[in-house]
Amino acid sequence: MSADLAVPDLSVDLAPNNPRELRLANPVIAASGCFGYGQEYAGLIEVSRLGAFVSKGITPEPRSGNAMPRIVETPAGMLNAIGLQNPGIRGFVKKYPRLWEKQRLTAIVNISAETVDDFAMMAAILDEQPGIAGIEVNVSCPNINRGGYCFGWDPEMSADVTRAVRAATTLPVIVKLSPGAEDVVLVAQAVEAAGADAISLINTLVGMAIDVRRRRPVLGNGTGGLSGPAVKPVALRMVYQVAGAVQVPVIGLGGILGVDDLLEFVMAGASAVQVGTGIFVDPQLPIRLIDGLAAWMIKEGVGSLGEIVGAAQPAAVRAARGRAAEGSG
Amino acid sequence: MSADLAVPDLSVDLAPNNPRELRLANPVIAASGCFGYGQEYAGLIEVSRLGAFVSKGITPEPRSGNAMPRIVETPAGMLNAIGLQNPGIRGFVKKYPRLWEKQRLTAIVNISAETVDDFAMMAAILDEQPGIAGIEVNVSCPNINRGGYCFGWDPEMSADVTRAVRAATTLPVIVKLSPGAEDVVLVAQAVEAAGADAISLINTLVGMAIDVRRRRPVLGNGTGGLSGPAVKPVALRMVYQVAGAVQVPVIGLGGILGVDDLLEFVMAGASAVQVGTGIFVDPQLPIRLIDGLAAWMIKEGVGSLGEIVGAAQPAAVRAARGRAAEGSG
Amino acid sequence: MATDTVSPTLPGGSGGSSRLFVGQVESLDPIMGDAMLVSVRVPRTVAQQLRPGRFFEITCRHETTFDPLLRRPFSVYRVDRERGSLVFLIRPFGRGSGWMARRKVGDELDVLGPLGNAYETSPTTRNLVLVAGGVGVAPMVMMADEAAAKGVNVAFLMGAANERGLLPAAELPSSVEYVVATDDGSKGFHGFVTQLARDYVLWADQIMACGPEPMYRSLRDAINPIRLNGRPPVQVSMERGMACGVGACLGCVVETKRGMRTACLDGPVFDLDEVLW
Amino acid sequence: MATDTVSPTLPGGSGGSSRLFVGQVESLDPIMGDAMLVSVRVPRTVAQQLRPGRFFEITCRHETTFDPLLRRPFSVYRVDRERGSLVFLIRPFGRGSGWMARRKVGDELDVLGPLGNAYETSPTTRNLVLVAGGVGVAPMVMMADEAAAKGVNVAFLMGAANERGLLPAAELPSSVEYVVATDDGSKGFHGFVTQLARDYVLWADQIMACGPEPMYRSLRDAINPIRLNGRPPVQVSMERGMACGVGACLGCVVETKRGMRTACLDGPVFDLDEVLW
Ligand SMILES: Cc1cc2nc3c(=O)[nH]c(=O)nc-3n(C[C@H](O)[C@H](O)[C@H](O)COP(=O)(O)OP(=O)(O)OC[C@H]3O[C@@H](n4cnc5c(N)ncnc54)[C@H](O)[C@@H]3O)c2cc1C
Ligand SMILES: Cc1cc2nc3c(=O)[nH]c(=O)nc-3n(C[C@H](O)[C@H](O)[C@H](O)COP(=O)(O)OP(=O)(O)OC[C@H]3O[C@@H](n4cnc5c(N)ncnc54)[C@H](O)[C@@H]3O)c2cc1C
Ligand SMILES: Cc1cc2nc3c(=O)[nH]c(=O)nc-3n(C[C@H](O)[C@H](O)[C@H](O)COP(=O)(O)O)c2cc1C
Ligand SMILES: Cc1cc2nc3c(=O)[nH]c(=O)nc-3n(C[C@H](O)[C@H](O)[C@H](O)COP(=O)(O)O)c2cc1C
Ligand code: FES
Ligand code: FES
Repeated sequence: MSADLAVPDLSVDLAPNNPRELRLANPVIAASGCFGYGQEYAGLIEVSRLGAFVSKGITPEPRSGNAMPRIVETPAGMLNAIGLQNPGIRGFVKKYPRLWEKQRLTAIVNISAETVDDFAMMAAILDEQPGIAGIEVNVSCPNINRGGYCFGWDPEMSADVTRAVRAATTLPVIVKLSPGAEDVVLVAQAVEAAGADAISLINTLVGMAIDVRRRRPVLGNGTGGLSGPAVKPVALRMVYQVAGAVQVPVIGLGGILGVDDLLEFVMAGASAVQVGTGIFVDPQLPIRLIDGLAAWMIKEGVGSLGEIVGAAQPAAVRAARGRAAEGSG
Repeated sequence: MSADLAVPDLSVDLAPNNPRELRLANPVIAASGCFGYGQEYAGLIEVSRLGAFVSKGITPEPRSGNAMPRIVETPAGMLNAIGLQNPGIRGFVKKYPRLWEKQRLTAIVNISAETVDDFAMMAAILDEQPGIAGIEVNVSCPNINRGGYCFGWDPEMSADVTRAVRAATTLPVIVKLSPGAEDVVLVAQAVEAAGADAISLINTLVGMAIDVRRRRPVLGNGTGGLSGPAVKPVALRMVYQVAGAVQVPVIGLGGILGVDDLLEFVMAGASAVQVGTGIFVDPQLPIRLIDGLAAWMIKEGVGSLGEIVGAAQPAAVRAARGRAAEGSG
Repeated sequence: MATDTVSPTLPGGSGGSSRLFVGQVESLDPIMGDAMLVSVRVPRTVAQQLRPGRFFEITCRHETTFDPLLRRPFSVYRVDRERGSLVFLIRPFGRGSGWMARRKVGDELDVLGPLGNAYETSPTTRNLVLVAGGVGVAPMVMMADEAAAKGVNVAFLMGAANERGLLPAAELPSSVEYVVATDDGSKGFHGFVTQLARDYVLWADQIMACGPEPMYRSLRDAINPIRLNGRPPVQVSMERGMACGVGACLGCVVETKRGMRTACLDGPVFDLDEVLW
Repeated sequence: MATDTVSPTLPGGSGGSSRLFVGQVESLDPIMGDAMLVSVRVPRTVAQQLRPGRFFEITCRHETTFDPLLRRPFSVYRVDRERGSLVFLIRPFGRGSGWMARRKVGDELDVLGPLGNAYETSPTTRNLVLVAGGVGVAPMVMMADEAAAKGVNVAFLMGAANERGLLPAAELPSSVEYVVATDDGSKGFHGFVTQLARDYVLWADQIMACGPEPMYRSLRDAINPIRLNGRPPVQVSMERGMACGVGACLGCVVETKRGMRTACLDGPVFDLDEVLW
């Protein structure tokens, strides 16, 4: 953007109700599972420029993940069935929190578990760690084969997890919703009531690909999570619905590959966005988005992000969201 | 395909439990809303070669549909919010049944209503008409703004509709499932128990696009139904799940644009497929699929479709589906 | 109105004459600033029966990608009925039109058409006024060629943002009266082309227009005060996002006094007075 | 093993040296039947530090389409460190490789790399055996160039379905001993290249291979009976579908004796004896 123009205010607080705050310099966040532990892309982009990044999903115990193949390309998207390969919460805390603190990164830890107690246990461990700006609670693990029924499909179960995590830590808590829920709005309202500081959506849609030559599913896990531009229309719709029904900040994601995509999510009601698959396609994407958003705001004479959050919502909702967004910088 | 080889058996009966049968010469069906009333593409392809076609959704009363724009392109897909523009059941029966009988077309009528009684009322009217091979019950109208809650999301409500339609007609009844249901398998099992002769899936996913310049939703209706290659992974997964859980024939659709896509659905457990958006992209697609499937079967030495229905399913399921498929030709 | 909403297969509609075929790009020539004239070799039968206003839906991507998915409708700028070739005027403002403008000589195109109805000149018409806005000039040029050849007197009114956006006079038959307007006054009348139309209303037996929808509204407002009970009749081509192009999806409707009509099958050409704005 | 599953940033891994850049296609030459040698102009720094076995992820679509979405990994066939150019050997069997093979001179490519680790020649190695299967020949050719230049004795064993699929001998340094095998016996040894490898086991100080996974299994079965406690060591390049290419997505793992390892960052080159087959 041209230097002679005032740089607009891109900052946002994603936990306005939490004294610890979750203030980001800009609304662009790298999504969980797509940015490793903040180290892998360090040689390619200035990680410190990101509003924040979310770690790979951490589980109570170490996991070696699913059988290969774990990814397969689909039209304008991809399916993944990584299976939450990670060192487990204890292996994780040994290595990354202090490293992140040293690197001065705004890091959010994505946690995933199969019982409410395990969620709480991990939150308690993270609460004492340095270098962690917030927790993202993954209530949807579509490609983990345990019973298959998903916390995130049920408002009560999602609220239980949120309440337990909320009780276990004073860190900002983001609850990441599953698009598999019958009515994502009910889940959103339930987790808001249960103390979520912010809500992020969407996680992947459960999908499948079949190898016609071998006459069997392509992925080792059978099914996988669909992401990328293909899912953007579904993600936008859900963000639009949820942003119209809750007061806490909403973080939108699903298929963002350019500034226009980011603006669609913001106008749908998102106070910030995450990018996942898009980073694989273009490692520079987060930087392009930050600079492109600033340039667009200057061109359009938009001084702060809050002015356009929910711009595509009905007037009534817009007013409410507008306040929420302004409240969050 | 080369003439010197035996033409494989592509025929299939999609209502093996119904004395009236729903026997198609091949498993390729034009999907509802994408093939009008069987007339619009007559100049471009030999409609009589299709296994069957499904009419635009018919409602109890005439509808003039949603405000424009009604369609918008998305990555590898499209959103539509037509709003069930149609002449209503009475206007419909005046014109098409006799025409179809004259044209010797295998026509399936897609019906859509907002009360169980209206579904039954339309089924009763169609029962007396000539030229109709079957009824497809659309229990999901994602882009009709009436309360928004959808028959197809609830197993009981879907079963009620199925039972009422079943009672009102002896015609083969296909129930078309909504991908919005939390667990599509429960809905499938409920409608099978309620007397559905076959199950088709998926209908469109509810999505949205926002016009960044105008800062408002692109579609006149706000949200729309997502279709095309983008949704194929989700459709395949649902077909795979449903085919593994019911005995009635499953008709798979969602993003089919080529023979490999068709084979993926068949191997996932579909006894037949429908093509919608793909016809807009290539009006010759249904013919390409029929000829391409026959050519593939000859190349692979597959004599009848039943041999590969559910080929990608676990062995146990495969055996069961295999029987069902053979039973249906 | 509601029972009226099923599109009948009209004569001139895509029912009979349209087809799928492969066209081959034979030349590309820049025109009107950033626009491009793309000449495509097509079956002679397609060229021979073609009438101005009808359009073709072209797949604007390589066969190995699914994005952008849908065909793009393009009307015809000029036709060579003997050689069997069509010239499309492409303004590369998006993905499909951009793809078209990037073609190379010899490339093959997946084409569906001709689709839709056409502008209709009545046998009694002596004086014809054509009003073109921007890239909408395409079917107006084809109509000017046809009318001039029949000895009809043609006044061709063209509007553009600036001089660069105007059609070069040499593109029109010499017998045609060519009058231009630019939004910035860089050439011709300083203002909207629809203002120019006023002076021709009483002279004209028929008016035909092609351009963006706002142009039609301003045309209506400019000339209706002068028109006497719907004379002269005005035909306009409605632009709509399209999927099927044959009247099957009902995605491209235009609301008219006689109910919902499809732009692709019943249209794209409508009577100005029939459309509900 | 499980706590072992986080990929450390290894030296030679993409951590430090890799970058995003625009490469320009400078020539395309058919080779080995349906394959294509695509020469790409790149920043000299990229060419200078490049080592055999490392690869680049290239966006194989026009920027205006999202399909196919993911980059495709391609290893390097030959490098010109002075001019700053890389030659890729592309077998057009799918959408991405097909797109690459359709490029024209002057086209720009969106390239990420170099990525992954490299084949390592030990300083003490005098006799090096390279085993190539099909398009896997690419990094073996670069290694042959490098080793021959260092005065190492190289035996280059290549297998293909038939004669057309073989690398022309002229592509290799004259000092290299080139032995071929074809599945159909149309040239050289009639059978798998892995059988040929047997005769070189005792001569070799190191063996390096690149080809499809079944080739590695058959190589193992062919030579292990002759190898003495893991001598000579064997390095193989593992092919995996990839998304990120930098160790972030964990989509490309290889199961090894030391746990899950990523093919893109810890690999693609692994010790044959480390991989769990
Ligand atoms: C009957 C008819 C005749 C036409 N003739 C010509 C012609 O001769 N020359 C020519 O250059 N163009 C013509 N067009 C327009 C053309 O079909 C494309 O719509 C236009 O080129 C934009 O498509 P695109 O893929 O380039 O842009 P896209 O990348 O598809 O779209 C760019 C932006 O514009 C919006 N948009 C694009 N097209 C439409 C639309 N039709 N309706 C609403 N929003 C839209 C998109 O949503 C997007 O936001 C005609 C259209 C019709 C209906
Ligand atoms: C480290 C590395 C180096 C490589 N070097 C070369 C090289 O030098 N030259 C070369 O031609 N190719 C090379 N490849 C392979 C290349 O990256 C592509 O995978 C290959 O060209 C096929 O991609 P495509 O887009 O053409 O096929 P697609 O259209 O993507 O796929 C065609 C079919 O093959 C399947 N498929 C494609 N790629 C893979 C995969 N990697 N794993 C599993 N299934 C797959 C697809 O699922 C699909 O069914 C290399 C791969 C790796 C990992
Ligand atoms: C390879 C991969 C791994 C992922 N792992 C996780 C994870 O561990 N936890 C989580 O909450 N989401 C995970 N996701 C989902 C993404 O964070 C994101 O919600 C989804 O991909 C949609 O965004 P996108 O379209 O920008 O990728 C993963 C996605 C991908 C593609
Ligand atoms: C323009 C359009 C109109 C549709 N109308 C109907 C309808 O009236 N009734 C119905 O059950 N499904 C309708 N559908 C859904 C399709 O029948 C099909 O379920 C869906 O598009 C997925 O298949 P596809 O990806 O092959 O298009 C419509 C789809 C489109 C694109
Ligand atoms: S585009 Fe006109 S009806 Fe489909
Ligand atoms: S491709 Fe190797 S980890 Fe992402």
